[in-house]
Amino acid sequence: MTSYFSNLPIIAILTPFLGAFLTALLGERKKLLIIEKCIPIATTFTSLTSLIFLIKPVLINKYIVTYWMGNWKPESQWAIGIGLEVDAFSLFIGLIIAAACFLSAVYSFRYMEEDNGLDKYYVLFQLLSASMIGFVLTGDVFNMYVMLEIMTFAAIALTSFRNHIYKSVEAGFKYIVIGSLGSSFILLGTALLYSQLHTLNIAQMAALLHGNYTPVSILALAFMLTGYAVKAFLVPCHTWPVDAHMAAPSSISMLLSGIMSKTGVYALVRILYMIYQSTGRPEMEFLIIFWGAVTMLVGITMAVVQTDFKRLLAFSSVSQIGYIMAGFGVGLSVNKGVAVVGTMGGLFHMLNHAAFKSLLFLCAGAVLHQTGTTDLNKLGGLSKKMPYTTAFFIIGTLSISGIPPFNGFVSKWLIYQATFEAGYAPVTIIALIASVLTLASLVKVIQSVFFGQLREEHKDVKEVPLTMRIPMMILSAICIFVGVFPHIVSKYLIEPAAFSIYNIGSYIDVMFGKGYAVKMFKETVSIPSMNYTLAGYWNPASWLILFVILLIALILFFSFGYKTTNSKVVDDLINTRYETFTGGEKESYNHLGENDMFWGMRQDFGRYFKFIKNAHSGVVNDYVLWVVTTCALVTIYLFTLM
Amino acid sequence: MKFPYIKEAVGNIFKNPVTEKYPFKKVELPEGFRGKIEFDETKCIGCGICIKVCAASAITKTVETTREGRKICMEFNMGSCTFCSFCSDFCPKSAIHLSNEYSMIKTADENNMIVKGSFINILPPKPQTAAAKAGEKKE
Amino acid sequence: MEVLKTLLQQMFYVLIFPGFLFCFIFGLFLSGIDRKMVARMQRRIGPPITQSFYDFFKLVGKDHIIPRKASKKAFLLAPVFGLISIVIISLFIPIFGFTFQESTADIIVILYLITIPALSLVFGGSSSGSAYASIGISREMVTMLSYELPLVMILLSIGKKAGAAINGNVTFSLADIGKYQSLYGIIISKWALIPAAIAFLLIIPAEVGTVPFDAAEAETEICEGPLVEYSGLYLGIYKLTQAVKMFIMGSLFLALFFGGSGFSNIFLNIILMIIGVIITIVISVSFVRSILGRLKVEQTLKFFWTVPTALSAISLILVYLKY
Amino acid sequence: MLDKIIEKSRIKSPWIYHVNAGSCNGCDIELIALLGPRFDVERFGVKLTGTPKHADIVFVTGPVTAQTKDRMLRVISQVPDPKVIVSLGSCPMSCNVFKGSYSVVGPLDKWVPVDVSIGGCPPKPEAMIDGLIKALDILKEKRGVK
Repeated sequence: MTSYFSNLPIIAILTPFLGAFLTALLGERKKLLIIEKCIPIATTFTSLTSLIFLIKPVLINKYIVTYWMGNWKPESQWAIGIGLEVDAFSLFIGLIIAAACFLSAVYSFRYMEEDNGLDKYYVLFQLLSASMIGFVLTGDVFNMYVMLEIMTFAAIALTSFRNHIYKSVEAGFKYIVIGSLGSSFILLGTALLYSQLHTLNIAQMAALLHGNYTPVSILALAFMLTGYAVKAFLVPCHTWPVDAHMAAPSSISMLLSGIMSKTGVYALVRILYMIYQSTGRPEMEFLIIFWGAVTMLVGITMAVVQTDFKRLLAFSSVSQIGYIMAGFGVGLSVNKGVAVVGTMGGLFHMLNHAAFKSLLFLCAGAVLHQTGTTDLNKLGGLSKKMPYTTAFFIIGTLSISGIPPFNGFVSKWLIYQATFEAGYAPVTIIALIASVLTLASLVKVIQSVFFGQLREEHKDVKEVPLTMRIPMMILSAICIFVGVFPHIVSKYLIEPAAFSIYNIGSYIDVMFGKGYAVKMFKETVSIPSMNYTLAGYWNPASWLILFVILLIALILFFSFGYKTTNSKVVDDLINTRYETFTGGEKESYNHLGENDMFWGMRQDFGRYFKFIKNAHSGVVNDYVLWVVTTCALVTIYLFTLM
Repeated sequence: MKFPYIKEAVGNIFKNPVTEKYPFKKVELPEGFRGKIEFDETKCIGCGICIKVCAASAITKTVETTREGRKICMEFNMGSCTFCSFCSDFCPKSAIHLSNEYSMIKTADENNMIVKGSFINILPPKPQTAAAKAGEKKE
Repeated sequence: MEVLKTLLQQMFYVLIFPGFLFCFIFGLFLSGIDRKMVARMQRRIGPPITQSFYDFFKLVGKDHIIPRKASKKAFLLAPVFGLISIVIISLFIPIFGFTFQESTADIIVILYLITIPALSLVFGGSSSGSAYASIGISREMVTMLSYELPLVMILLSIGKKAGAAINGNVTFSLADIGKYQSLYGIIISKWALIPAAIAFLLIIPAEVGTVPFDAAEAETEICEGPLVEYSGLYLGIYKLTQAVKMFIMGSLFLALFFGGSGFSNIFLNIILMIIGVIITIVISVSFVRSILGRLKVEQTLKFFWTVPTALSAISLILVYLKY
Repeated sequence: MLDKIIEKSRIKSPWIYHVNAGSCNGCDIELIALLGPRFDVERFGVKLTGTPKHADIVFVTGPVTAQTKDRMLRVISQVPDPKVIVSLGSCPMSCNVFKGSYSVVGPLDKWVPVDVSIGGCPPKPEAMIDGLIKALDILKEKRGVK
């Protein structure tokens, strides 16, 4: 497919790299700062548009765009060069990444103005966005590893960007240790695969690996799984992102938790579905669903007891990744109808999670930008001073906890139905409890940050400047749009992506010419039908109409129906009529701190919470020990069952 | 996990309620109920023992000398009475009696809190001194 | 023309029959009956049946004070959202086979729409800025957490039971459950699901927020919890939402366990549903309210995660084993 | 038409808030006795509310002591209109036996316009019901006729 759009992916990857180089050239001159701020916006915008141009061929006409670096075409059906391969699934994730990077660039235009050394920030930012897009679009395993390394080190440098704060340097150190451990596992896995299959091209690997699993390739799978589990915050190796997001500037922690976890999940799905074709293997399905369920539970139970705003959001994004993994776990099941629902659920939740998690982190950034602290005990009553941020945060909360008109509802429900139909009822129940706990933890945040009593030192807090509000506006608009019209999103975005995940045959044929896959697989690869007899989307559009009709009716009825007489009584400050009722006492400062919210529940599950709390000891060697034990466990599991 | 009163609760549905329909059916009070004070001004001699003995000092006595004698007016403020009935016990002439009247409501327009009673106390003529008596006999 | 007809029909459904007006009247009527029954169980005369109407209209007449510390918009909008979503649920619940809002999966929609009124209470309370309200919120969240688990297991077990017969797989639509019950007899007759029915009856008082589980709105301890700063019209809306919630849970219980096609005539069905709802509410809410005292929040959580969860787990396992 | 309904329902559902301004709890127990099965005032629609913001009728008991004065004033100011203030027993009327004590700051009339005062120490529940009925008539004039 060498028409105009075959070199669009390379444009999407290279422009931010060039931008990074350019900003580095400009250096730290004061008067050039404005240009340095606009370059990342421009580069991320170009990569976003180039990916948008790819939508028509890839998503709608179902082509798979390939691009051989340096035009090194495969010799007699054997890949030599590095190939970029963009199918619907990678484009779907690429679009999310590019859009998020663009919004984060716009957000950090005003968000980073107090910090110095901004040119370094923008260089790293562009490196990060370019490598993420590159990671998603490549069709070559080693190229994925290279992009992964760039992404990890850019993220590490950005986490400890504010190096005058101790906790960001400590988070950076923790991230570099565990991140590089994960990358070394991935490198080990890639090397083993390469030694086994003598090729680095994913399509070729998929073709060669079909059916014949040698012990070496199983070991490689174990290493790859653990490595990418570190990148995708799965439970035993989820400890580094929590500190990294707390310390990183919010525009970066939005990318870290909202988007980078998606790249890890993308790689896991690519390996499991494409390279190892383990769809239909019950033991693989059990491993992934179990891992997802554990991530869900541990992530959210740690989030409920947090006292820091961004740390809480980080833990809740860990638990949301658990949902996505559970969805993709069901995607591996034997019964094709249920598998499709699972994959659709996982994909949809990836999109939704990117949307509402970035929104929540941007609101956290806004609060941090205005008040300088994200400690829940020191904040309160900001809704009067920052009404927009409060409204956006409430939209984010409602969509993350899956309340109907918002986007979380559709994807979570797909996952519930998938896990239940796949026979894993306990996982469905854990999923529902986790979503109620998510709601509880975020209501705790709303109560202690936005409502409640305004503190004196925040008296002069103003609303966030417009350039920071626009990204939030766009993200909440996405949340509402996706929530109200899930059919459209599902038809144009999710179904092609799910189709392409299962469509291994054409993924290979496009790279090595027609019939190669059939020759290798000895039978055509069956692609499950996409028209899943889902329990049917409830059409939220009608729900919305009802909602609007009733709202208008109620407002009309009560505003004209009866005019309350003396609501015009002027509220002068000494008039005690408008004070809140505190048993007649004078209104002393009574802000319910965040830790009193769920003390009741903490009492009941005291042992569990104590165990979890000191399991997260904060000592790096514990975390490293966990990552290594997970690798051991996965290897043992795979060898016994594969 | 013990659930008390299940049988009673179910049983009560079929029994008729014990509520006394007060405003529509008068209540009969036990005898000796200490209600509002009734002051029999004829018996009262204005000795003021009740004032001394009243803890809430609800009783006030006002005296005015009029032509035919001293007009003594005893006022019982039911608003500040504690209904201990000390006054009726100590009253030598048992002029004070606490009746069965329990409903004492004071609103802006009607106020039945004050129980008043007044009588004229004609002083016995002073015993004239022997001379005044003698003088009187002479005329 | 067709669009207009459906729009008008939709308006009728929303505003008149199962929608706002019917919920308004029947909800308040139901809460009047509930107060009367509780009084009669304590051998006192109790308020007239129309007491809740008087309460609501008195509150409409009173003027509302908005405290200085409250954030005004959230404070005023929260009750309206709660009322709207609870009224919209009534569209999803079929009355003996006659469904209004044709949608193929309404159990999970109902499950989530039921959380919105509790959420509106939480947002209203937290935006009122009073200390009592924040304590009330944390109790409300814990209560919501506690009854969500058994409720989900009950719905899953019924979905599995009905689904296995109807389309071989789990169903999440009340219409299918209704069809199943009209074919194979009402679900309560299937002994595998009787524990689930008992568990559902235990959940109704927690969902509605009446005495044994109303630690969130305890008048004595935290002065009506989140509602402490509300007065006048907005308090009336909250009381109306609570009354309508009682009606919703009753009719949901009927639709889930006594569904099937009732009489042919729609009006007889409605009357049958009304009687059924009254009986369910009297048993599960009034009776329990008149004999039990208020539980602490941890006791509520401990209770709900042991007794109803065990009951619904039994019926889930039994349904799994194809009983 | 709505106004007429609201007027009628205002009398049919008076919610009570009980303020104890230093009373000896004699009147408080009698007030709670009203809600019991024997004198069930719920048949008039009466309900005891937890906060002044829900109340129509405020029952004040006890001679206003110095400590409770400003708290009572703050609570009563937080009751939304139309409200009726009813004093129970003779303490609020004239500080009864506590007259002249250093900590009693005089009858309730000094601080708050009292609409209905019910005599008796403690007043008999039937007397309270009479007082309540009179308070309902006042509640009707307070908002309706104006």
